[in-house]
Amino acid sequence: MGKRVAIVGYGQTYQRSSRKDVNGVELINEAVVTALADAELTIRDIDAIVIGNMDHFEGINYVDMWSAEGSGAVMKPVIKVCTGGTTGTTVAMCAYYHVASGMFNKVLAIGWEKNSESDTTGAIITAFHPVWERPTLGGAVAGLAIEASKYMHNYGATERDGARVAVRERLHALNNPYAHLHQEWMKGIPPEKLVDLIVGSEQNAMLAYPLRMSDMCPRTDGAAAVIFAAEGSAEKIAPVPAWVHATANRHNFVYAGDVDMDRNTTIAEASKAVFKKAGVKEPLKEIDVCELYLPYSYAGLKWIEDIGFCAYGEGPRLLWDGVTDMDGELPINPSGGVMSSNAIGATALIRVGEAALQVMGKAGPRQVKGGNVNLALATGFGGCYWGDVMLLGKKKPA
Amino acid sequence: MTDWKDKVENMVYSGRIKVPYLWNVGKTGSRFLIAIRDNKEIWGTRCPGCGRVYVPPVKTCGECFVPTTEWVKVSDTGVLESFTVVHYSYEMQPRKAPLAYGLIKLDGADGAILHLIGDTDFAKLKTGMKVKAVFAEERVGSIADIKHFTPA
Amino acid sequence: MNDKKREDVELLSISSGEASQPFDWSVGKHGSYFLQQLRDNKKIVGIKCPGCQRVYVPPRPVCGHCFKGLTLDDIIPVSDEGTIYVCTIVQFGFVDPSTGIQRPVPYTWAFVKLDGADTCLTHFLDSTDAEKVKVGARVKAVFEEKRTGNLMDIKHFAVL
Amino acid sequence: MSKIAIVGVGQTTCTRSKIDTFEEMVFEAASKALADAGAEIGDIDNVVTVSNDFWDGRTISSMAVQEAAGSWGKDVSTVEGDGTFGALYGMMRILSGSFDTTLVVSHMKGSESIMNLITNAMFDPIYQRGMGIDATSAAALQARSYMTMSGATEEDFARVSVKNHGNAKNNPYAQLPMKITVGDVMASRKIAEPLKLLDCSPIGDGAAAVVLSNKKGLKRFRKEPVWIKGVAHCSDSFTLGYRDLAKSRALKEAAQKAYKMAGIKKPLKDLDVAELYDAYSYMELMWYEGLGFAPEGKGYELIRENATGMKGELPVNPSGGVVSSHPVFVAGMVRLIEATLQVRGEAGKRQVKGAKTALAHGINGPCGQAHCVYVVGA
Repeated sequence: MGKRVAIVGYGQTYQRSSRKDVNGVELINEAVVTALADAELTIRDIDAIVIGNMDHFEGINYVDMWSAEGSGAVMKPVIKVCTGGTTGTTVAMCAYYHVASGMFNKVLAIGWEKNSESDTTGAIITAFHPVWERPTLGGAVAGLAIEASKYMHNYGATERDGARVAVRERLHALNNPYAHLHQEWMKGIPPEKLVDLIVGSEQNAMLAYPLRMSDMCPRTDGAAAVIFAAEGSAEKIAPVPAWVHATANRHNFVYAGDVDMDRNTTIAEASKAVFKKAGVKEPLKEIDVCELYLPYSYAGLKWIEDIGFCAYGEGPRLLWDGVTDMDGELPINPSGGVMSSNAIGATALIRVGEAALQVMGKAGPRQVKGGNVNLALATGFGGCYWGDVMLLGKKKPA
Repeated sequence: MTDWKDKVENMVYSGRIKVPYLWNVGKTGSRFLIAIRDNKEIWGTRCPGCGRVYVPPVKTCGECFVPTTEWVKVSDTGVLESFTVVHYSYEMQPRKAPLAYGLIKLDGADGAILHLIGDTDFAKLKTGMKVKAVFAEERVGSIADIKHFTPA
Repeated sequence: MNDKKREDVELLSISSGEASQPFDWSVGKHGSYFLQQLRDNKKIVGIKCPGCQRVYVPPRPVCGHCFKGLTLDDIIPVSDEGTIYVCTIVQFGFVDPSTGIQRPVPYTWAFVKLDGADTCLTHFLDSTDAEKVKVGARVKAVFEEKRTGNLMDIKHFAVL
Repeated sequence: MSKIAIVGVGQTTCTRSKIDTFEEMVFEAASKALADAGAEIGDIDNVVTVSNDFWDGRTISSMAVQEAAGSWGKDVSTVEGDGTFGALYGMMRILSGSFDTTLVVSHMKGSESIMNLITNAMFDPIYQRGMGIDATSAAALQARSYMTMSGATEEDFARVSVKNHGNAKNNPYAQLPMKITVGDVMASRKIAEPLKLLDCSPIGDGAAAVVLSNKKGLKRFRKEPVWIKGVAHCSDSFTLGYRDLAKSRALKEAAQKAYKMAGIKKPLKDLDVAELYDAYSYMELMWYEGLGFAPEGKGYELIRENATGMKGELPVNPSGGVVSSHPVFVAGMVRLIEATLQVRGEAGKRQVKGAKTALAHGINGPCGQAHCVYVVGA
């Protein structure tokens, strides 16, 4: 049987709109060096590397090869995975399987993107079918807008509900020095009032109905690295390792026009599989904190229903009741989430890294529950509507 | 049996991917390219671990995985370690075939630099021969500010 | 330059310029037949999986649910009318990766579920009037006069 | 470590400009692998697809073929790299204890774009890409570096091409079976000196798939298992000019690890057959050295003595190798499939008699930057 695996180190660059001072390889190196320092390891301790991003975002083919001198892959095993928005969690899962297999003891997972180097929407459109989809597609924004409008249509959710999610993410980001968006003006204003200001703002441009600027994630340059280690080593490296209790993913559709817009079925199925494996029966009660891949506001309503935190249509109530705020029963995205930083290939890995920080009690100003976090959930969402889920915990899994 | 199926064409959809990119050179690389552009000088970085001098410069030595700490000016002449004369054409090539590439170890550097070889009879190229950088008249801050290398 | 500190180096960037990669993607027999029907007969076809009975538009060679190969014999006609499953009005500007230039906005992008189909065709609508382009609205394909065997032989779907 | 078995293999023919779509090719390879294993998609616990976005002209290309690989409702992943790396990940997913069986599928349609442009994009955009360097011109630089280091000649490269194209005549899946002479190779059109047309692999379209299983999963399959006895991968540095192009130290590292796992002490003797990733003829000689078949700089002795011919001490590339068919990203997985067929005794006219232990090899990146080595056996 496989080995138990824990996260023992995490490093990220400051997530910024443009990092002109470094090229891609140097950006990757920053995250790797930070993660190694966090775990007090050197690159010699690392047995294998997994890296991910999307080729057409930077226009670099064979990124695992090109980045070897910065990632630490010189004379090491390295593999690349690339699955759109889920890239970061797919990288994390790949690193997890490397260690769990017993073939490698300590594995470095890297996700990165320099969105400033291209037109992000243009690059995203290349993820779709050239004959059937590319001619009319409007990138991720349009793809998410249609999902939002269906959710509003089905459950009567409003623009204010969406804005409430955005407000939570941006308020949380103020506690995270690594986050890209720091909307200082929001400080000290109650969420209800902020929702009024955002919904009523004329500068808040409509991108694709119902999504305004405030509902979307930014375009970010950034990198992240997470170190996974096998039991036996993990306990020695980290005082409180973040154990991987379960991880799962589900594949759904290949053609965009096939997608079920009523529910996010992949995140639902993957969550179900993870909870079953980890013995979680009441997610809302048992899970202490979440780092969810929510690329736009309405995902923060609908997808938490799909994960199983509440019944269908009740997402808005959870938000307005403050359940998902920093001091709520289930804080979601203390880091500020994807809506505050989105270096696409790094984004889902940051969810895993941030969830690990919460378990390890190392999240600093964004730490929840006084560091008393037993279970933290991280998710990824990406192209072809994949759902990736990873559950981390303080106790070594059975 | 049903001939309509034999009449179905095999269509091909001709398109392209044209996403515009603007790659950041970074601080380390910028300093290297600016020295060529402004002063026709070639600089590398030295690894404090293994002592290698990298040209073009690296911020981190891939072998030792430590940051380079020292800038070193190297010669604009060096040794041709390997070369090829290319006889085919495609659109990314900056000049018409036949064209030649070389790996040139500049005097004072350890790593070789990849560049074009020009202004010479390609039949006379030999590994181990001395070559010299020829700088472009108009320099803009790219690796093409070295026009090519030519036998010294 | 001289009075700048050494650390204060000018930061350069390199442009990809006009570089692009051309492709000749195979459409496949199933897709080709669909495009041929658009071009020659202004007709829209789907493919029905004999296993799960789902009707896919556009036709494809494999039913994902059943992991079953679908043949040209499984192709069936579907209507050129249908309903809007979901839609949005795209208002922000972006570079079309097929041309390298900005795609004109605003435009309405919709998932159209044609009568007789179980999946949607993604296409343009003829209107950007938020009152008209709504989930559940009826639409009909409008064909181009000159058709070349391309998805854009359907000019757009008109809201009825 | 518990062992993983290859229980099913499937490959399409390799040809130029297939009319099939990516989906059709993936479906064909996956279906063949399942049929070979005597299994159905329900016997598969998880799926790994392998491809490359630049070659496919589509971001997340490996996700776009998941339905054709039978991923519906399953736990799945992807690898962007040679198929050998994908199979390795598929194997890890089983070893983790989460799954008993994995289907791994790789596809490539090199004919849909322009190889030079696609491989130019793997070079650094700041210092190298603008010069128009691509896979072939970079390989030519490596070939010359290797000649300088080793004393191998262009005729030695030609001998590899003659052997492999000749072997391809016994392989119904190969793209370029040819009876040629050293003189033919030497006289063929100059591409990038010292490489000539017949030193270079053709661009091809193809797909391949393998079904992997642990011991527990074996009862689902009809086929006798071929065991993965050793496997390892390793990457060298990237930048041409920083890496010693003449020596394949990353291959050496990977091979030593794989040999240790498999208990191989004298590879030339202990192995019965090897399938190597010879994208250009000269590479095969370099890989001999990296794999320990010959001392550094002496790879040419094996080809001159015909030690790697069908009747030699260690037949290399009975299938015709990559120089005879090159669906990039698939070619390494095809090596693994060919090694499996050899061990099963199912390699038809290209069978090496009595083969019990076989080596398969995949590469990634410019000039064989990264390598993945498998030792498989009965």
